[in-house]
Amino acid sequence: MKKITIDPITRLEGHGKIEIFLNDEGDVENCYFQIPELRGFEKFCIGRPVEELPRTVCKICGVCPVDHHLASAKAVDAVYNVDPPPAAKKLRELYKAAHTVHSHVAHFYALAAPDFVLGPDAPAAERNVLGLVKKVGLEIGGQVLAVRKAAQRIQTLIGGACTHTVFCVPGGISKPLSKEEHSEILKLSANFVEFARFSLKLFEDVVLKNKAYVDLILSDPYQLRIHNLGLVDGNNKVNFYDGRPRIVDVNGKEIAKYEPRDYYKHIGEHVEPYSYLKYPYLMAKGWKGFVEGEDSGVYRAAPLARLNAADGMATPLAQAEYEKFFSTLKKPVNSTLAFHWARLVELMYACELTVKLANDPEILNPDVRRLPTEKPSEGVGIIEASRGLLTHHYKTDEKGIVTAVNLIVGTTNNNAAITMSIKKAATGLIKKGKVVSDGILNMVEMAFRAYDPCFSCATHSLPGKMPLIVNIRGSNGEIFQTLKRD
Amino acid sequence: MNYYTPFLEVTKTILDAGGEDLKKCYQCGTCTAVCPWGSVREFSPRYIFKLAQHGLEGYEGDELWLCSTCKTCVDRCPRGVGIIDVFTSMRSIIAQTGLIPPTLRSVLGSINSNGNPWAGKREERNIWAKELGLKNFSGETTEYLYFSCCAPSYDPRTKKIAVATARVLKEAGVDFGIFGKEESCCGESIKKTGDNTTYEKLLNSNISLFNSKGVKKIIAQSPHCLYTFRNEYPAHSGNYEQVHYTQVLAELIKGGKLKPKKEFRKKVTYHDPCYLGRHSGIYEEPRDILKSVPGLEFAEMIRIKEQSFCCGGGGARMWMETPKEERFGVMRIKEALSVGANVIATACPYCIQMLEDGRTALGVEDRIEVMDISEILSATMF
Amino acid sequence: MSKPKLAIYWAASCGGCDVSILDIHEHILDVDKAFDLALWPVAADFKYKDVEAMQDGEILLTLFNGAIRNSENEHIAKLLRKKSKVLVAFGSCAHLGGVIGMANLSKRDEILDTVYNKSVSTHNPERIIPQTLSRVKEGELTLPKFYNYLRSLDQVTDVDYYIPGCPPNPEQVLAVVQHIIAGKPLPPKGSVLGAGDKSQCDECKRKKNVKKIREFRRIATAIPDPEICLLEQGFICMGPATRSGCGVACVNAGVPCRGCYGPPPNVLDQGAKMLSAIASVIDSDNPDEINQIISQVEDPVGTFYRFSLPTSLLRRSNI
Amino acid sequence: MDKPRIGVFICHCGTNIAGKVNIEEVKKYASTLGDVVFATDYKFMCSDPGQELVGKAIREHKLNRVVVAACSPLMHESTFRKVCMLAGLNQYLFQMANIREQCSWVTEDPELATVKAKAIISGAVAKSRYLEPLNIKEVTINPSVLVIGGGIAGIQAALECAEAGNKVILVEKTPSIGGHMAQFDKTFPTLDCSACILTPKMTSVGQHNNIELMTYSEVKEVSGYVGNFKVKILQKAKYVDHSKCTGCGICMEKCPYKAPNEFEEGLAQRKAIYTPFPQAVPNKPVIDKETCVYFKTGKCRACEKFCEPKAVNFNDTDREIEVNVGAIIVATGYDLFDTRSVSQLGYKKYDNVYTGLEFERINNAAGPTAGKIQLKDGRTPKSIAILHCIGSRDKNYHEYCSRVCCMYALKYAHLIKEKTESDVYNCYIDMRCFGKGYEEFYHRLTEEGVDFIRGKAVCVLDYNDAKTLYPDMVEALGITDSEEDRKKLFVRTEDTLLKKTMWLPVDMVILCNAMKSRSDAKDISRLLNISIGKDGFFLEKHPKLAPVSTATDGVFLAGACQGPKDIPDTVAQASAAAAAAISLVQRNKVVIESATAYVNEELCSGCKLCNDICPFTAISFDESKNRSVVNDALCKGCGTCASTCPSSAIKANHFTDRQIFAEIEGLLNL
Repeated sequence: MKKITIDPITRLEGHGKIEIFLNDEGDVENCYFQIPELRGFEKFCIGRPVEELPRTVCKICGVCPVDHHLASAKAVDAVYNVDPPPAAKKLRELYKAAHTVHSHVAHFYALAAPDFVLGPDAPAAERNVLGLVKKVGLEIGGQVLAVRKAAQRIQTLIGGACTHTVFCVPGGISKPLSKEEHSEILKLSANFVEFARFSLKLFEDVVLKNKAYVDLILSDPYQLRIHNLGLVDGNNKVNFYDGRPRIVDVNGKEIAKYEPRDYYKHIGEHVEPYSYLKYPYLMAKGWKGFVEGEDSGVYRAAPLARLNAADGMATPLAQAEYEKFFSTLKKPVNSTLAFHWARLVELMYACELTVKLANDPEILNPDVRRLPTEKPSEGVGIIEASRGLLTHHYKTDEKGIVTAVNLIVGTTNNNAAITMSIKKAATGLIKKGKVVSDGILNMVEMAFRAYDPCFSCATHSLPGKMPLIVNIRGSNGEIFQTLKRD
Repeated sequence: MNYYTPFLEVTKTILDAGGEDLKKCYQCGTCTAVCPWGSVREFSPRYIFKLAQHGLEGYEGDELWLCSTCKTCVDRCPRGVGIIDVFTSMRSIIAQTGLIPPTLRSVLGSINSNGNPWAGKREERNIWAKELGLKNFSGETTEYLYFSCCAPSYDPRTKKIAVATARVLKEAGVDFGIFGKEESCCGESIKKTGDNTTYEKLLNSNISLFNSKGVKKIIAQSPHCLYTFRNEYPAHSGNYEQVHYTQVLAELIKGGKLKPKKEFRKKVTYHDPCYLGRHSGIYEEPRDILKSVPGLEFAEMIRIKEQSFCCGGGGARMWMETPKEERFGVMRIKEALSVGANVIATACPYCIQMLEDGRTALGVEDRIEVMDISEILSATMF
Repeated sequence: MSKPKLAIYWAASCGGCDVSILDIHEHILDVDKAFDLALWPVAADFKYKDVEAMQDGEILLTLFNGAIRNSENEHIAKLLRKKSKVLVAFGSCAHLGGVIGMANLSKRDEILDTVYNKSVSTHNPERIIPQTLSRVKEGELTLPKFYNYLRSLDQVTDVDYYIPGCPPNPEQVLAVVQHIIAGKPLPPKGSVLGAGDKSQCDECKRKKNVKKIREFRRIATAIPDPEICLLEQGFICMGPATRSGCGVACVNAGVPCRGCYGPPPNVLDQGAKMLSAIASVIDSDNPDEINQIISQVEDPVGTFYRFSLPTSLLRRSNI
Repeated sequence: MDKPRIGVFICHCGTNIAGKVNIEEVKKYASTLGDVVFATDYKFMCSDPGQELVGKAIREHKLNRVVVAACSPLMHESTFRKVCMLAGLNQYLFQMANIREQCSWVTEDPELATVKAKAIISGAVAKSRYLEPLNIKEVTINPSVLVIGGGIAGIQAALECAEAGNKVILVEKTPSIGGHMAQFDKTFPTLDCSACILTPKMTSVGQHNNIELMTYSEVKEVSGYVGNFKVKILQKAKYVDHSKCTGCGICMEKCPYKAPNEFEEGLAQRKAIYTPFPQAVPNKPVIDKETCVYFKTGKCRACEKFCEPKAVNFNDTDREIEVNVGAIIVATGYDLFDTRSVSQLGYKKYDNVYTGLEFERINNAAGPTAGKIQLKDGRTPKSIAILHCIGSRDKNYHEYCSRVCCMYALKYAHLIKEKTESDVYNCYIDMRCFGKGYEEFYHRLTEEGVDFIRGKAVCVLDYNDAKTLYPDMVEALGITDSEEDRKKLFVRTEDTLLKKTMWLPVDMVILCNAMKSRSDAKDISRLLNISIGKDGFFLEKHPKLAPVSTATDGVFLAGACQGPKDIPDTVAQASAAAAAAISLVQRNKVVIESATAYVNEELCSGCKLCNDICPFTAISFDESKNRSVVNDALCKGCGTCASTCPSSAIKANHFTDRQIFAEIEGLLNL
């Protein structure tokens, strides 16, 4: 038996690693996706005052710290049983919307678009954001950077610091928005919607009008029939900040909609000895391994799953795009590569939401804090991170000192799904020991990049490639072929 | 001709047995001069200490057993000598040789076989509570353990005070239960005899019982039990919240949850038990209770609170013979009579017995009554 | 003429440091112009072998972020040291151990037990714990060894410079990068780059008075006055014992500094220094009252050593 | 700095060190330590030959660091610093390693002591590598002296200083100087009349050109440093202009309102406008605002009407003045133990139970009874018990021996015997008669028929209580119910020599209560940065070698504020304090500590954490530069600020972090 190691493929908490085992015929026997790193937040957050957690757990991920900060803040509100005043809530939501804009733009233009705009077969050295800029024109390239910068700036104005943010405190936020900050936000967000429209147009022109791409999207190696998880509001519309998680099965039927505090009744986590990252699954189905179909316990999170799990979008332009999405691809959509389109639908929503909230006079209300009055005890906070549902669960003693922490973070939701997508891609592409070198690597990579796993965000902005090495080893472990993509 | 020279090995034995403080004594005589025995006979703790400091013979005589552990001397000692501890450690050395007063031997025997010093059967321990319908203590359902002390179980006089207390507590709605035959003597007096082996047996037996039944809070009838729960049990992993019943009742009266109803038209004085007062610092609660009783006229004696005069029943004196003219109880009754009281109230089973004894010895049964605080309260309630 | 080589590496970190390098926005192109990127796993090809094949000292500059949590981290740290002329510990984790250094309060097994056994949502009846070597039916899979204790970069190898912060302020990063690109001389080895030479208080605009603390308060249950020094108000702010450079971001956002920029120059142990300072200004002569006031500090280690536990004087008792 | 060349000198201190520590082994070890180029030992390193040996080695071996392993720095640091200086080495390049107090004296096992000595020397050597030379600093000195307190200690100190030609400011809280001594009748053991020997001194103070007397005044604030103190003094409103007042006394005669007389211990009364006693200095009255009815009702002004020189001024106000002095002598005296807290002794409960000072007034010819020893009802007592050790030598009150009580008890016994026929009982624990002529006085008293009972008196009962509680005793002692007997007091004690419990039926009881520290001692200690011992009295710098100095340079102690003292000791100490102050202020210049702290401007962020923690108020804040500043002259180098400064911007010279960490590492590096 041969073993192919893709090590490292970058990481979530550390480096991701793929091991592909080939059977004696040279076909893919099995595939393992490993996360070799652990930092232990669940342990060392114990003993800390709970209000310090939002600014501590954001260090789980420097790419989506905002999501951790907000999920944590909501958990802490729940621990103290305090509801922030409207202005605080709206500013948190605005902050989150701006972050989504920033994150989705970065992912689409830096990661996804080069594959489509330049083509999967384009020379690797060009298949990056710089190549993209060359192809679509400097002006647009500049706009991409400008929107990302603007979204980042909006976050800094609201939250004080942009990467590891600190502004959420129990029952609200630490500072009201000043008039000057507000007018800057209005200016910064002015062309967001226009930019989202442009991005969708670009996707339509480049991808949807290209049959080869549509075929690729619908091709078998990129299909994965598993369930969907996403946060929805009272009208079952996609919501990033508030609401209840909804689970919709492979056929588009609702399995459950739960209160955040009941999350553990619906989501379980499975442990494998070869990865430090756990495998969440649906409690209703149980852990049945890496299998597809109605009985599978595996689900997906993030844009595609969110759209599948919802009945629509809460803003008009996004709703129109939502309808277009599902009229083109039948609901529920099981194609992994459709994530990119779904992400752009969400980008529109995030842009509309940013503008809407930025124009809401309430956000200038200086009353941004309710002091907790009740004894702290236990709370769960859930939000949608760009990369999937984020669940933070804290318990404290009477003084608000943390006694237990449980976390199910964005990309973790997709751990099993990613494993399966990679296996599918590999199985479809490696036959009889024949290895198509660069092609395989990029195809395999496309399979998990679609999930926007945390470890891939913001990459490719420099001349460079996805770091993939595939070692094909003999059964005694010696490398007899090394594939590098460079 | 006797030739004296210090025999410091003996001294060291005493120090090792817990009498460390012996070294601090500078022979001022305060202890002797404040000792209640000084009112009836010559007795100089200071002199015993001097002998012990030198390890000389004489300290181990009968006088060693006089101390009633009333603590007056300890509180007044300018050198801070724990005089009771020194006496106890000297007694324990004697106890090891078996040379303890004969009356105490039968007490220790009873403790060993029955778990109480009164030679009563273990099965009859909760006989006093038979008709009261009290519930058995269980940590899950009951807040307080009521610890009645051994005396009420086997002594007809003190039985009444346990009954009175239990009735009043019940009336006030206090959630409490009792153990009955499983529990043993708290061990306070036994420790003072110096028999540490027996004492530790009692202590461990009670602590394992309490812990297994989930005891958290104890209401003690006797200040001696209270003292032991408070000062001795914690070091042996017996950690409970302990209160004296007068504290509970005073609190209930203060909070309006208990109201003495009937008038009690008598002139009452109050005798501070040493173990409630000096040993535990509880002076006001019993007085507060008495002052809340309608119709009751309260009068203080001369020696009160910190200066209170011992009844003579502590330090295992309860089981030793004292000549009639030397009984402290007699003197205390006289003092009560001098302020015109027709009731002397107190809050300790030992004091009750010693004062009753004093009353009889003086033949003044018609002039003065001895009553426990709980009995007075009970009389105004039922 | 070939360009000098630049390497950027992440060990046990969150990626925030890399984001802060990206957050120099358009200036990233200057970096591209000036350097050949030898290694940047977050953004570019990553080849252990290529690095191993390089000559010692071939890389001019390595910005190393993240702490040393496992065997792989340590291996790469040593490898990069050998291959780099200048090795920079970049960000709190590499510099001091970082937030994740608080994990040193627990042993390895306790951490694993919490994550894989005690979590309410985890169903692990066989009590499976990830292993460095595990057998699956197709063969063997390996994972790096998760160490008992986390270490900073300079605890495993020699470090030339430090750039502090969690994450480092992009403007400060840019200034350092431009300084290097311009070929200006670097300060003595061991210096901290990309930060100020004083404590946070120097840049803090809040009004400061003589400090006398009678009560410690928590942001959870009190709202600080926005104009006055937080410490004076009883909110423990690590600003006085923290190097300047971030622009007092947290304090300006209305919450106390937690010390990610590490100790100011000359300070050996950030937490100990702050403890010592706070102990000095407790406004009481009465030991009982002092104890009562001090007991209001609920989480001393998490407060004073949020970012620097592994490199503090306390660390020795751990090993 | 050159490469360190360290010399290590190990002292035997006779057998003090060598008896425990293996010197040879330690010396061998020391010579192996890095940078040590010379190591030797000597019997007494502090002796002349020892010092020469060090000096010679510095020159011969070109040593630039010197470590002497001997006793404590307090003992001999200055000795060896001088040796270094003479040998041309900056004195701050010297380091002491204490292997006596910290090692040989406290470690029992010789082997362990040797190991410990090595560790201590290793630490000192490691630290010495980082020692830096420091410059010697001098400041000029203000020649004036402030004396706080106008009792005999303050009077003596003020006169000594004034006689030496220095200007003295004497501040006294009450309207007159004189203190407790003015209240005494006779003084033991010579039985001099207290007033006769005190009043001339008081007058001298009042008239001395060099003494500025500020009565009815209090020190409010002290800043500055040795040689240059700034003192704020509050002069309370006297309502009498002393520059106009002639002291005729008519005002006091005419004043209709009275208050208890403090000087008479409340046994008599005084007027609202008063001088405390006839010989008061200044002998001019003040108005007690609390008692004066004018201040309450706006009516009366009798004193004003009768005052011819128009000295009464109801508009007078408190004033604060500032003075500059070079040295301060604290002579604030003592309070007496409040005997009410020993309730069983019957003070204030029964008549005829008096404190020592009350009896002093009763016995004083100028006192309320004109010196006649009498009972409350005017009878002459037939028996008196004097009870020793009231509130002293007692864990429940004060553990210390009050030192003067035995002697004043004997004095009372003598005076009683001299003036009456009364029996006198002294209940004592130990007689402590240690001073010159004291034992002889005790001897004399035993011959005067005073009865001594060795045993502490534990309670005092009156007739009624005794009769109730101990009827047998009352009867046995032959006490009748005659009017006279019914006024008896009963004192109980054990005669420990007889092993008998005693009852003493007496007419009067005198409680010899302890001297204790003044109730405002804490305020004074804060004002002057001087320490208080656990007995409550001010702490001298060293009990033997610096008994009048304090931890604050330039502040000296005189009299009972430092501990219970009799008059001869007080006067002696006051003279010593004066001498110390004079020798300081007449030096013109004083060398101040160079091992001080300084703020590194480059690093200070202006957080102000250090601003209020300096025990010597040496730190101020420079708003313009936004940084803190240490005043060199005030700084004592204690290091509090250096350890406070959260950004290590404050460096304590001679105790830098680098030096201390090197020392710790050296200690651990065995």
